[in-house]
This record gives sequence, C-alpha cells and structure tokens, in this order.
Amino acid sequence: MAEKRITYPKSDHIKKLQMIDITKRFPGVLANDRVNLEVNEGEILALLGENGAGKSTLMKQLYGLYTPDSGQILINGKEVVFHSPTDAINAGIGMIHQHFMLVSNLTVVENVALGLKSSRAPFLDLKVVERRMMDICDTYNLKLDPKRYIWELAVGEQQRVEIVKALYRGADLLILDEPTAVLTPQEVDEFFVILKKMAEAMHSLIFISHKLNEVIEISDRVTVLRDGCSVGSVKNENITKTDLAEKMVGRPVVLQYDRSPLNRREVRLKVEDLYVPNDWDEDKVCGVSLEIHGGEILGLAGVSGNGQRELAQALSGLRAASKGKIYLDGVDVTKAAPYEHNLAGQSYIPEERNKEGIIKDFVITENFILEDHDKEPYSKNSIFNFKNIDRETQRAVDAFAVKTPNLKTMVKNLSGGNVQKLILARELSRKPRVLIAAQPTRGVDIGASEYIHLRLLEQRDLGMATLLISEDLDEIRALSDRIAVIFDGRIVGIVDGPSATSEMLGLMMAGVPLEEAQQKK
Amino acid sequence: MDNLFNPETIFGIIGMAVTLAMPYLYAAIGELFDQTAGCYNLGTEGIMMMGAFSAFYVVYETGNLGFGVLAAAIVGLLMGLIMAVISVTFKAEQGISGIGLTMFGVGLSSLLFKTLLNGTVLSVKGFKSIRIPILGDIPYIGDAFFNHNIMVYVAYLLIPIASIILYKTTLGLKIRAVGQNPQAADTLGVSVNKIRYLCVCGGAILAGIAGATFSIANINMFQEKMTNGTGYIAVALVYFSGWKPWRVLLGALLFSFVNALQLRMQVLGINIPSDIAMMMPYLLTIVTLIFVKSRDKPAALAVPYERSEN
Amino acid sequence: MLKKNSIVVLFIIAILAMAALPVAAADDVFQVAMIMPSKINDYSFSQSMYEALKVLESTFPEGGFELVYSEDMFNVADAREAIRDYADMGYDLVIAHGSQYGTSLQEIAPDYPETAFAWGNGTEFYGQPNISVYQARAEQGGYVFGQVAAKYTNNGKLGVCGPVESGDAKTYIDGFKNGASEAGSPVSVTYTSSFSDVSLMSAAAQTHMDEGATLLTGTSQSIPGAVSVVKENNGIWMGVQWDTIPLAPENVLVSLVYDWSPILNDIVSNMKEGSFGGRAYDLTFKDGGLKFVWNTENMEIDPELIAMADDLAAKITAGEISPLPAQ
Amino acid sequence: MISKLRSLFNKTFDAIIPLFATLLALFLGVFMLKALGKDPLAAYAALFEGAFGSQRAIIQTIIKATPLLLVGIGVCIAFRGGVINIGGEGQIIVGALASAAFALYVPIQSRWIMIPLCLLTSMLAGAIWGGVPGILKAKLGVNEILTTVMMNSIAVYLSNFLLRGPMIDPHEIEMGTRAAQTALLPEYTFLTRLAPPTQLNTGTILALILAGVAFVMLFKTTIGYRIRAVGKSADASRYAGIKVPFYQALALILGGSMAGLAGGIEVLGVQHRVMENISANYGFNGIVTALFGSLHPLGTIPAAFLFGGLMVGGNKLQRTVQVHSAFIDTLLGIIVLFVVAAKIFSTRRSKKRAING
Repeated sequence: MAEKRITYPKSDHIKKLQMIDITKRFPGVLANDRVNLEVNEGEILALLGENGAGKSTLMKQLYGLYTPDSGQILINGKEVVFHSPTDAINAGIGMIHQHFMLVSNLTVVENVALGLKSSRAPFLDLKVVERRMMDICDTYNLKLDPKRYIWELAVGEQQRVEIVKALYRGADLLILDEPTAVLTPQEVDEFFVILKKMAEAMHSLIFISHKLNEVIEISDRVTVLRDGCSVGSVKNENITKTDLAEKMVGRPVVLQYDRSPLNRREVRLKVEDLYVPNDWDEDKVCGVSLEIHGGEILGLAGVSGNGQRELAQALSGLRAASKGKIYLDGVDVTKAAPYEHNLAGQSYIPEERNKEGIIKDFVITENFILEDHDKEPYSKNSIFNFKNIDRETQRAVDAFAVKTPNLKTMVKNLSGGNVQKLILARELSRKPRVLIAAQPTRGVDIGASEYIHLRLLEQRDLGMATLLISEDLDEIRALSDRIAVIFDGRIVGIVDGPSATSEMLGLMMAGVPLEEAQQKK
Repeated sequence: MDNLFNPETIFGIIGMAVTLAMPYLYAAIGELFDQTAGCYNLGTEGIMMMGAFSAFYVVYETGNLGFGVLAAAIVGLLMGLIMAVISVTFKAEQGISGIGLTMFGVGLSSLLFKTLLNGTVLSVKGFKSIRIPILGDIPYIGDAFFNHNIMVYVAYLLIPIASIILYKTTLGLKIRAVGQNPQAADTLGVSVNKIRYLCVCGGAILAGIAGATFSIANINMFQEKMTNGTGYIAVALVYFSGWKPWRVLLGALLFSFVNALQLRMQVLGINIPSDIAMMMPYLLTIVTLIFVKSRDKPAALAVPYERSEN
Repeated sequence: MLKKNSIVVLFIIAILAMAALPVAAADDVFQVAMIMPSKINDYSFSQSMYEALKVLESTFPEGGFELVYSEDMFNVADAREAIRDYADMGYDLVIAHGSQYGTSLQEIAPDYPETAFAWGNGTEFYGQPNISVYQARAEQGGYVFGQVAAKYTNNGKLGVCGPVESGDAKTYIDGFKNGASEAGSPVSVTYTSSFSDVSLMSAAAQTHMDEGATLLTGTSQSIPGAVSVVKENNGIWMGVQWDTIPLAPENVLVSLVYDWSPILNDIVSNMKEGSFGGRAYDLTFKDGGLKFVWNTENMEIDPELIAMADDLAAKITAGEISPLPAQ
Repeated sequence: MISKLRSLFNKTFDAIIPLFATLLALFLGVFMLKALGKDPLAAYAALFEGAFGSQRAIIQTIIKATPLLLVGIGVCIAFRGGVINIGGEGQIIVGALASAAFALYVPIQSRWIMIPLCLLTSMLAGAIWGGVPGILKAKLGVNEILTTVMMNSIAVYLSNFLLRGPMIDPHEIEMGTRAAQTALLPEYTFLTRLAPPTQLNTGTILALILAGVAFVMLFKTTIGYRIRAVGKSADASRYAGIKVPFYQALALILGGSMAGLAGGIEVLGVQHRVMENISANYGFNGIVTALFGSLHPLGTIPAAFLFGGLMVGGNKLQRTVQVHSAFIDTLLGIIVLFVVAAKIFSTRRSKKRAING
C-alpha cells in the first residue's frame, strides 16, 4: 500500500515527532507540566488520560492553536514553532477534533477546499479538489459523496470527511481526538481498518482516548497523562486494562460491578407502538414498544441517530409523538408537558447536558432547582425561599461529591464530570420513580463514571425504573438487566443483559434481527 | 384607480423604484457580507451619513465625482474599522455597538456639515443619467430600466458580483465558513478575525457609498439625517433575503416599489392618509420577515469568536 | 492601561470641579435668545426668524446686541429648560420659535416678569403681560401662489410637496390649492410624513413631474430634495418661508419670504417703553411680513404676473378675497 | 469575609467601568471642542453645572432620568430574557398616545380612578407594541431587533396620523394653526408635581419603585427565574418544563409596558399633552442607560441619573458655549461605543476570577 501514498507539496515527511518538556499554564491551572511525547512514522500512539488530564491542551499546542510556555517540539530532530494551525498544517500535521470541525451548510468538497490555495485563484477550483479528494478516498477505501451537504451526512461519514480533509492537506501526522466516541462498534472496526491502512502508508497517528480496550486494540504504544504530567509511556504488548486504568486514575479502579440480584417490581413506564417525528416531520421512532419495571435497568443500545434522541425527548414530554401511547405508572402521559412528567415522578438526564441539562451562566443553586423551582420548599407563591434552596443544594452537592468552591459558582466553571454529578444529584434528589438517562457518562472521566454507575445501581436496588440510553456498549452491559437494541427507529430485539455479548449486540445495532444475530454468533 | 393602471404610470412607478432601491442595494449587499461572516452591523445608518457627507464635501470642493465616491469609501472603511475593533476585537454586543456607531456617524456628519460648510444647503453636479443604447429605446422598459446614472447600474451589478464572490471564490468559501462555524474555519488556518475585519470593513465601504448615492447620485445635496432610516431597512432586507444576494435585490425592489406606489397614489389623488401610506413599507417588511426561513442563516451571527479552551 | 485611565480621570475630574464662571450680562447689551425645533439655515421657518434677528442686530451699535440660539429643540422638555435657562441668565428677549413651546411659556413667563418672551406660530398670549405671539398667515401667500402658478402654466398640472399635514405647511398648501383650483389648475399634493426625509421628498417631486406637473411648490426643511429634482427636469419651483432662489437660480420663479422684522421691531420698541408683551401678531401682506422675492435676475418674468400677484395680495389685505375655502 | 469584600470590590469595579469609558469619551471631546474653537474647560464646566450644579439642575436631571430609567428597566428585563428591545421609541409613543386618549375621552373626573387607569392604559399600549415583536419572535422566530425597529417607524407614522387627524387639539383647528398636538389633558389627570414650578412629579417615585419591583421580580421570584433561564438557555428551559415562547414574549411585553409607562408619565407628569417627537430619543438612550447599569434594574437607577445628567448638561453646554447640538449627539455616540467596548474588561476579569476559582 505504501507505494500508493499520495503526497502533496509540503515540507519533509515526518519520520519522528518529539514533544519535550512541554509546559503550558493557564491562569491558575498548570495544564501541562513538563510533558514528553514521541511518535514515529507508521506508528499509532495512544494518548490516554482522564478529562482534564491535559490531553487536549497538549495536542492543541502541537496543532498550533496554543503556544507552549516552555519546552520544544521537534520534527525529525529539528525544532519547529507553530504560531497557528496553518504552520502545523504546512509541517504536515492534521487534527481531527472530537466535535467535528465541519461547516454544515457547505458541501463535502467545499469543506475540503476551505482554506486551501486554489489553482484558479481567486476563484474556487472545486473540480480539481474533487478529483484529488476522490483519489484519496480510493486509496484509503473511504466512501464519500463530494456533492452532499454536511447536514445530510451521518456521523460516521462526517468523520470520513474530517480524515479526507487532513489527508488532502498532506498530513503525515494525524491527531485523532476521541474519534470513536460517536461510532458504532461496526463503524469502529471499519475506522480501525482505515487507521491501520494509514499507518501502513507511513503516517504517524496520535489517538486520544479514554476507552481502554480500544487503546489496547489499536495502538502500538501508549502514553498516559494524569493531572498534566506524563506518567509513563509503554509498549502495547505488555499492558493490561487494569494497569492502564490505574495509571490513568492514580488508584485501583473497579471495572466490573457487583450487582445485587434483580428484584423486579410492577411496570412503571410503558410505551406502546410509539412514533416520534424529528424537526423535519420525518418519523425517527417507528413503532417502539417497551416496558420497564421498578427495580430494573433497561439498557437501550444503538448507534447515535437511530431515534434514541427523539425517543428520550418524547418520553420526557419535550417532543410530541405522532402516534402511540406512553404510560407512567399506568397513567397516559402521551400528551403531557415536561413539567407534568416531572410531577409524575419522572426524571431525565439529557444527552446534551451542557445544552439542555444545565444553564452554564447560572450558579449551582439556580441549576439545582431548575425543574422544581416553582415548588415547595424552594418557592411559595412564586417567591423564592433562598434558605431552603441553599440547604437542599448543599445537601445534594455533599451527597454526590460535586467538587465546587461554593454554591454560588457558575456551572460553566465546573468540570464535565462535576456537571454530570450535579445533574445526577438534582435528578436523583427528586426521588424519581422513573429515570430516563441518556448517555449519562459520555465525556465523563473514569472516576466520575464509576461513581455515577454506582449511584444508578443503588437507585435500581431501591426500586427505581431506569431507561439507560447509551452508545457505550461496555456501560450498557455493565449496568443493564435487559438490553433493547434500537435501529432505524425500531427495536431490533430485547435480550437479557448478563447473557448478551458485544458481537451479538453489535450485529443488532447494525439492524440484524435478534435470531439471525444469535445464529451468527 | 383607472389612471393607475396604464403602462406609462406602471413603468413610471417601476422606474422610480429602480432608482429608490439603489442605496438599499449598496448598503444591504455590504451588510450581507458582514452577516455572512457572522457580524451584524446596525451602524449602517451612521456610516451612510458619514459617506453622504464626505462624498458631498469632496465633490463640492473638487468637482470630481470619482473622488467623491472614493472619499465615501475611505470614510466608510474608517467607520468599519471602528465597528470591527469593537465587535471583533473587543467582542462587544453588536446590536448596541451598532446603535452607538449610528449615533456617532449621524452626529458627526451634522457637526462636520455645520463646521465645514456652515450648514448651508448647497448643491453639486451629480452623476448624470446614461441611456443605454438600443435597450434604452425600448418603449416604457427603456425608461424604467435603462436610463439611470452609473451608480444605479453599479448597484445592480453588485448582485451578481456578490454572488460570485460568495459562491465561486475561495474568499467567499471562507466568509461563509466563518459565519457558520468559526471554529472549523480556524482549525483550517482561516483567520476568523481577519475575515470578519475584511467583511465588516468591506460592508462599511459599501455602506459609505450607499450614503454617497444620496448626496451625489440622486439628490445631489447634503442635508442632516438625509438617509432617514435607510440603514436600518437595509439590515432588515438582509434578513429578508435569507442571506442570498438575489433575494436582497428582490427585497430592495419590493420595498422601493411600495414606496413609489404610495407616492404615485397620492399624486393621483387616490385618497389614503399619507401617514398610513408611509407605514405600509414597514408593515410589509414585518410581514415578509415572518415568512423567511433559511438554512443559510449564519449560525455564528452576532456571536463573537473566541478559541475555546477545551 | 489602568494607570493611564486614572490619569485621564483625574484630569477630567479637575475640569469638572472648576466652578462655572458667572455669565456677565452687561446692561447696555440687548440680549436675545432663540429656541427652535429646526436649524438656523433650514431654508424655511427657523431661518426666516434667524435672518430677521440678524437684520435687527444691524440696527444696534457694534457690541450692543447679543444673539444666542438653541437648535434642534424637538424635545419640548429640553426646550422648556432652555427657555427657563435663558431667562435665568438675564436675556432680554427669549423667542420660542415653535407652536409646541406654548405650554412651557405659559409656565415660565410669570417667573420672569423682566424678560420678554415671544412665541412663534402661537395662538394666544395667555393674558401674560410679557408674552407676544406671532404667526404666519401662510394661506395668504399660498392663495396668491396658487393663482400665479395656474396662470404661469396656463392651467397646467401643479404639484405640491408637503412634509407633514399640519401647522403652517398645511395652511399654506390649503391656500395654494384653493387659489390654483379657483384659477382652474389641477393640483396634486403629496405628504412624506416627515420634515427631514430629503430622499422621499425628491422622489415625491419626481412623481409629480412624471405625472406631468411642471410647476411645483412645497415647504419644510426637506424641500431642497424636491428643488434638486425640479432643477434636473427643468421645472419651475415656488419657494415658501425663505428665499429658495439660491438653491436653483434657473428654476425658482419666486419665493414667499417671511420677514419678521416689522414684528421684531415692534416688540423691541415696545420693550424700550417698558411693555414686554401681551400682543398677538400676524405675519401678513398687510404689514409687509409676507414678501415676494421674484427671480427677475435670472428669469424673464412677465411683469403682468408680478402685478397680478401684488393685486391679489392687496385684495386679500382688503378682505375682498378669503384665501382659505369656506369650511 | 474577605471573599465577600472581594466580590464587593469586583462588583464595584464592574460598575465603575462605564464611568471610566464615559470620562475617556469626554476626554476625546476636549479635542473636538478645541477643533471647534471652543473652550473645553468652560464647556465641561457648563456641562457639569447644567447637570448637577444647582438644585434646579439636579431636578431637571431627575426629570430626564425618569423615562430613561423606565425604558432602561424594560431593556433589562428583555435582555435578561434573551431578547433585545430596540423598540423603546415606538413603545413610548403609543404609551403616550394611549394614556392621552384615555385621559381626554373617558369622562370620569376623579384623580384616584383616572390616573391609575391612564397609566395602565399606557402600559397596555406599550405591552402590545412590544408584544407583537415578542410573539413573532417566540412563535415564529422572527428577529426582534428588526421588528422592534420597524415598530418604531410604524408608531411614528401612527402618531403623526392621530395627532393631525383624529386626536388633534380642536383649538388648533379653530385657530387655523393646526399644530400637531392633542388638547391639553384635564387637570385631574395630572400627576402631582413635587417641586413646583418644576415638572418633577410622582412619576419619578413610581419609576424608582418599579426598579425595585423589577429587581425583586427578576431575582427573587419564579417568574423572573424563568425569564432569566429562557434568556440564558432556551434548551435547558424547555427541558425543565418552562414554556420558552411564553417567557420570551413576556420579556418583551414587560419591556414594552415599561417603555409605554414612560410615555404615559411623560404625558401625565411633564407635558400634559402629546405632541410630535414625544419619545425624544428616550427609547434609544434607555438602552444605553440599561447598559450603563450593567443590565441590572437597580444599577439602572444611578445610570439613568448619570445619563440624564449628561443629556441635560449637554444642552446647557450647547447654550453656554453655543456649540452645535450635533456635538452632543456625537459625544453620546462615542460614549456608547466606549462603554460597550469597555465591557470586555469586566468580562475578562470575571473569566480570570472563574479560572482562579
């Protein structure tokens, strides 16, 4: 494959990249403290670390978005200084961000062409760009339609656009920031094939992740960051998951939970033949029926965009169903408004927590009362009782170990894990009988994830009915009593949690019916 | 009513609408570039007044119309720089900085008028109408469309030019990307601030020229506050257009047509109270704004860009 | 940056801390203050008074007359404060040159019996001994102009560019319409609903001319817009309130000029005798306040036309003609 | 204790920034005055004297500050709800017209009935004028900045129409002067004057009370909480079960009613009739006032006093040194630009604070 590598005018091929003693300080925070990192051509380096460990900061310095306070970046032994992404791109570095950097109302080829010099300057030469782009796609087996708009593409396709963008710019070294967070297991497999192909073509890859098994599967070497320091670089052959987890968190971590036996109670949430449209009136949920009992966690597995979002919104009253029924404790709530769901003892942990779950510019106390602000003891006759609010918030913050200087801290200044703990604290303090938890640990570090998982299990034992919507199969399997798999708005099948294998679930997530999936396994 | 529906009258109204639309076109196309790059500039009105004065003053002193347009462009550029510094570099609230710029521009143009020209009404020889050969001789249509001064023709040429820049050039691609997803543009080495400066300043240059059309290409004199809210309408037209150049043209013509129509109806003695008639274009604008939906609305409109820290 | 700021601040505070110097009001200087909604060179109502005051100034010895003014006093509350402030500073004559200032004068005048106040376009002096009111009988000029215009154009179409349907703009236009239609000319009128929208005013003028009018007239500070259109199209303009001939020397047939000098002279001479007001003045042909300024310098004007205008004016003065249609 | 002191210091600093910016703008004005050949020292002395130099000056400043305060409160509420109200001008005009119409045409000769009803009418009219953009924004997503600007123009023409036709003072027609204004309102609808002969009236007290009410409403009640929540995050509010369109519209409606009331008080308390240009730019300057007051109803009180002083003093400056009124307009524009731009310093500081914890 290496002989088919396409090169475009740029500086020398990157054979070896070194970051030496990189230190970066933000006001009050030491983000990187003398970090060292090294990657060679044809090598996949995993950069592992919890949120806030300094992975992104480090990579942004490599990509020219920040300049280091001290330390050096060497390419092939020569020092380089990047003042902007352009410098980095010219040196052959490409970066694929966790949140895709795509312009949604431009086409694929326009996104690729953005920022490039044109041969017909000042006019665009989209035809030329398209031809070269398709060459790259052929080389690496990437399927893409250059004429389509980004907003029309699925997440996996969008990621391919990002890869093509980087390769088009002649990237020798690719930084991939948590690239698998949004992919299905099948897509992850496909994606890894692409990565390996790129490595074979003598590209260097830096793969940022906190998913241990992926790191072990794909990388040649692993560099672990903790609290801004590198805590070791290891060869892949002799590492175990437990070792890595401990290195990353700094203490032993439980990767399997001891679960008390299932104590099923009466049906709490019942969904009958539900249809839910998206914003453009296309049904994204088509005929879903589910029953969730008290004391049970039902996991809903599926690739993002298969109707989970619409289903969760319909179940919490945020989106109107076009057909079907929803019963909460036997009461029809299909047409109920969100606050009626709240009143009926339902809680919802939204998928986009920073957008929907909290108000960033409100302080902790104000966020804590978000849903119940108009109820006692927080307010009476529309007038707030701040004493009660502070007391209850303090209690919940303590109980859920939310780390914050004080209760009047703006939520935007909390870390992702603490925000999620705060949301969990709020939702669980309401003592709900039914909880819809959408991606409760996405983007949350291992320590906090573990904590959140334990609290969910605790509530399960107390009799709460939980619908756990997650794209993280490990999470689903670790917590769920039963697992429903959703594909294209339909439930492909419901299997028993403990007996499900990831292969089987993976097939079902791709739309293979239950029986077939069982056979294939 | 009968006398309204003869070709002469109708094409008369259209011809007037074509002229009246000129300043809206300059200002709105300028604003279109601003907004596509993610900034909106409510200071257009103030920039126009400064443009109107500087163009007039230069033409009055030198007699050279080219210098007049140039002066309006330069003054527009300076005003645009003020706006850009405040809204792009200082990341201030754009709506209010725009109002501030309008207050400043309207005030300063009056002050300069008073100081430099003693506030006297003077007139200059403005741009003359040019009848386009052959096309200009077509009955009715010739007079309505092909017998205007050069600034009018240029105004209409701006529409295809803006289309080409926005959709066919690398710069246009950058502009659209910066307004839609500045982060994405930034990671590809497109300087968000540079593009925004360019658009705000470029837009302001056009706004300055829009002002000049009042003082040297239409009325050929200067009066305080002579733009009389045109700048605000221009901003509204951009929303109306759904950020598409050709729909700016549509909006500007529609608005001007209603204005020309109500004047004609007054002259013809069709009795509607003048104040109510004057209200119509504004009502119409509100109504049309209701029906505008566009996927091209710059997602980052009015949002100052800062590299995020995570 | 902060340090720089604080220096600036200290400097400004120092300025602000300075006590205001008392305004020295020498007794032998005749001090006049004028408050107007528009500007001193608006080619209309405000300018006519300002020019009259300039004429008045020339009758005083050098340094014996002081004139100050506040322009753009659209806001009545600000105007009221200005009026009171001028009175307070000892100005001898305070002219509130706009109908909207009446209520303010009514309140303030009793507090300053030694100051003479004059109210422009006012209706009454509220029984106050120190308020004079004056208003222009614009319809008189309007009627004559209507007749003249009809004759000049041989009963052609006439266009009137009005600003806002009120005040002396309206009375002038009503008089014009009356005069023209009595003489047999069709008149069309537009209002732009704004005193300042020059652009729309010029569009209105263009529309009139498109519809076949060759002679136009109109009032307000936005008429320069209309005059420029008339100039472009070689039409004829008749100006009101102030001399518009300089705007278009080739096209302005005649201007009806408001000359407030007779009224001002009367007010001043009464003041010298110790009477500060209590009078109402009308600006009419009779006392020479309404004047024709014919553009004989640049245009050939039939002397018959001028004679006809003078004759009509005389008839109005004599009461033989009523300029406004019977209601 | 120390943290409290620090937070107090930070708040003071944020409040002082607009003052700094204003002074800087005035400093720039020194050069402009020099260029105009006027004595800056005398000019600014006049400015200060005219604004705060005497009892009468201070009263004038307060009279001017009252509508600014009311419009400012409305702008604060709207802003907190995530909508920008540029429609103050129009809302003042319709508020003034409505209260005058009520006072003129409803024949109840009782102060105690008429004054509250007139003021309520003005609030209602302002609420409608703000409500149209509000509902269009909430239901159809129409940009409120544009609709409020359009509504301003419509209000001006409506007022022109009414003042010349249906509502013109019959006396004006009789006398043939036809000035565009309503008749003088009946005396029993006048707000009580606090310091005759000045026009200082009870409307100022009402405005101050309303600033307090708005503060309590915004920060101590669930309604205010919802308005602020909607303003900060529509998505999270929807999630919490708050009716987002309703509170968006409500923010503009409340904002409009405050501006409408400003119009009503201007008529009943100061002018006693409606005439052209009754809004006198209070609508735009009110936005600046709110901005001066850091978009906080209580902060708007000193801001209104300051800004009112600037405007009154500006007029005095114009009279004393005989500088063209456009100078004051230009200066105000510069002040606005500086104040808006200076915001970045407080934003930066608060960011730094946040990072430092």
